[in-house]
Amino acid sequence: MGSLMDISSAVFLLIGSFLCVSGGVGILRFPDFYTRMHAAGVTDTLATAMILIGLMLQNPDGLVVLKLIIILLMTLFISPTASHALASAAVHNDLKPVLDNNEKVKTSNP
Amino acid sequence: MLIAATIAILVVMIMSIVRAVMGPTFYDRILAVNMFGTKTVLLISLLGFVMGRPEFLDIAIVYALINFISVIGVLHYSDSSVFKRSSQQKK
Amino acid sequence: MILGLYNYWIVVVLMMIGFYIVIAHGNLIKKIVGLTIFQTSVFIFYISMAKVEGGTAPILAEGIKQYSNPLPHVLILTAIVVGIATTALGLALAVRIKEAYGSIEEEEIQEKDNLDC
Amino acid sequence: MFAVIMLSGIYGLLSASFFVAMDAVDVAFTEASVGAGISTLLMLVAITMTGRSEHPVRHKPVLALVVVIVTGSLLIYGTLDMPYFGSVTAPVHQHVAPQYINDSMQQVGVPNIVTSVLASYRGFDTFGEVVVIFTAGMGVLALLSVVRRPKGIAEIDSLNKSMHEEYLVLRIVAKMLIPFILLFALYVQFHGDFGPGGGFQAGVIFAAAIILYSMLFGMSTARRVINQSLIQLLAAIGVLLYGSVGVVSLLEDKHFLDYSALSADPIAGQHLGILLIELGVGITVASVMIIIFFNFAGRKNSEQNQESNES
Repeated sequence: MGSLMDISSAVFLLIGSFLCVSGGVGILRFPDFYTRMHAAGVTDTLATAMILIGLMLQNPDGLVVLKLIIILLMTLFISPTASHALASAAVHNDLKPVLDNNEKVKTSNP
Repeated sequence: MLIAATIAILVVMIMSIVRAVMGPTFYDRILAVNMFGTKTVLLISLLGFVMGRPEFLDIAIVYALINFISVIGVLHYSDSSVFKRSSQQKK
Repeated sequence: MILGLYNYWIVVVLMMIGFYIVIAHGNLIKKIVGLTIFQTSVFIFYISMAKVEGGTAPILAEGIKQYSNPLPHVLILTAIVVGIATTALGLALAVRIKEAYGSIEEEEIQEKDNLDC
Repeated sequence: MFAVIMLSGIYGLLSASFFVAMDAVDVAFTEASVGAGISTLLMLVAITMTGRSEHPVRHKPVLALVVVIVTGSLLIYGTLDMPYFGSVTAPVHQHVAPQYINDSMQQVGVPNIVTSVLASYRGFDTFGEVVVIFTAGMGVLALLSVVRRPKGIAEIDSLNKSMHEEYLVLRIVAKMLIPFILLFALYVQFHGDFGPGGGFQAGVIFAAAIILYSMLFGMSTARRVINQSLIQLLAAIGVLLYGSVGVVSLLEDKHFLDYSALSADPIAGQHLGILLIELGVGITVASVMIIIFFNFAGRKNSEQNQESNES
């Protein structure tokens, strides 16, 4: 029983770490703001959820799990909202995505 | 396993700092700061487990809240003039 | 063994970065940023002194013998909040200077003062 | 300059996680709420008021660099005599700290040593700090407060104008979050005896919730909810509450801020005293932070109004 918990928690933590690192690579390598935002979104929600679930399985103790669930809920509320605000602010300020290969659209709109 | 996850998160934090320093546009920087904040939440909860005292998750909650507030504040104050201009244009 | 002192060196480097910003830049807001960096380096200095090898956070719990030193924590805890209050005061002064002189660059302020005399 | 502010925000977050690694959970709590949130916001507001661009440095700062390098190397030379990092025998750990660690459970009866030292052993210091915070708040008030113009139609107009749809999602989420933040601030306030937390942190978190409200729903709405003069009164009340606890213990023929005078049982008296003064600290810190923010933001709004009137 204990080993099952340990293994599943390790699996969750590993998946979470992998998603984290892939998002980090994405935020460095992607060409423009919106694609970077997509990479950050992956790490913010799914990776956080995975790591927190992994931690919950580490220590199935009432209060700790409750606090972890609170953190999980709050990140699931907060980070999409923050991303939404960021994206809408960028759109309203005429920040154009890079559309084709190396063909940048200039911010020519008034 | 906890240590591995901690190291992974540290690596990602360094990556987002690089993005915040390079960041061609202002929004890239905010994005990097936001990501840095969520990673800090994770790092603190992991550190609590690594050091064997998981009572300190309160700090992680505070981080999540404050990070949200600061991102909203940054957007609000950097954009307030621009938002006004766009709304006036609509009228 | 001299590497055991690395925490102080980090503190010194941070402190000197803050110090350099304060004396080399003319922009008042940037000076305030430099001051906060300086301030945080002092915080780090205190907190790193309080760390004891093998100790944990100073909240009493059963089965733990070694705690870190709580006294510097207390000093820094209050210092952080006082620091933000004084930083806010400095920013308020900068805003008023901007209103009075139209600039927050040190040299321009001095030029205006010299003109007035 | 925006990049500077962003990076200083990251710096705050980073130093807070450093504090966690150094076991200073209470300090990390404070730095998290102050360094990452409020100070970044205040600097941003100040920058929007004073202009974003910075003039390039005209003279070469060689002299400054020399001074910095000389001072730095002198300091590093000074560290050579310091005790090693994390050593148990360092002089810092020899004098009062063992006494606090060993005796505080019997004398104060609070598991969190930081709280007991903060509120009980060094209560007088903390009183001084609270007075400093109060004074700084008053200073900002004196420097930046704006005489309020007569309003009426303008206020409702601003309310409607700020209702445009960009903020819709944010507002709904914030409506759900703000009660939770306030509740969490109260938890931090009254749980400070047992875990990390206390008046300073709770005050800052409370103020952060109000600041979030005022950013999303507009300044005038927030001013309607939180009365300006009431907040100023509360800032004073917090300091007075702290002081009056001390005076009560003086009247009971004990030392100033000796809480065992507050109750027949010394431990219960200590608990009551710590609770009261943490409450005073929390009230003062929260209201001073709100005063500071409202005055900065209010000044900015009035500037914009003047500009739009002129143009």
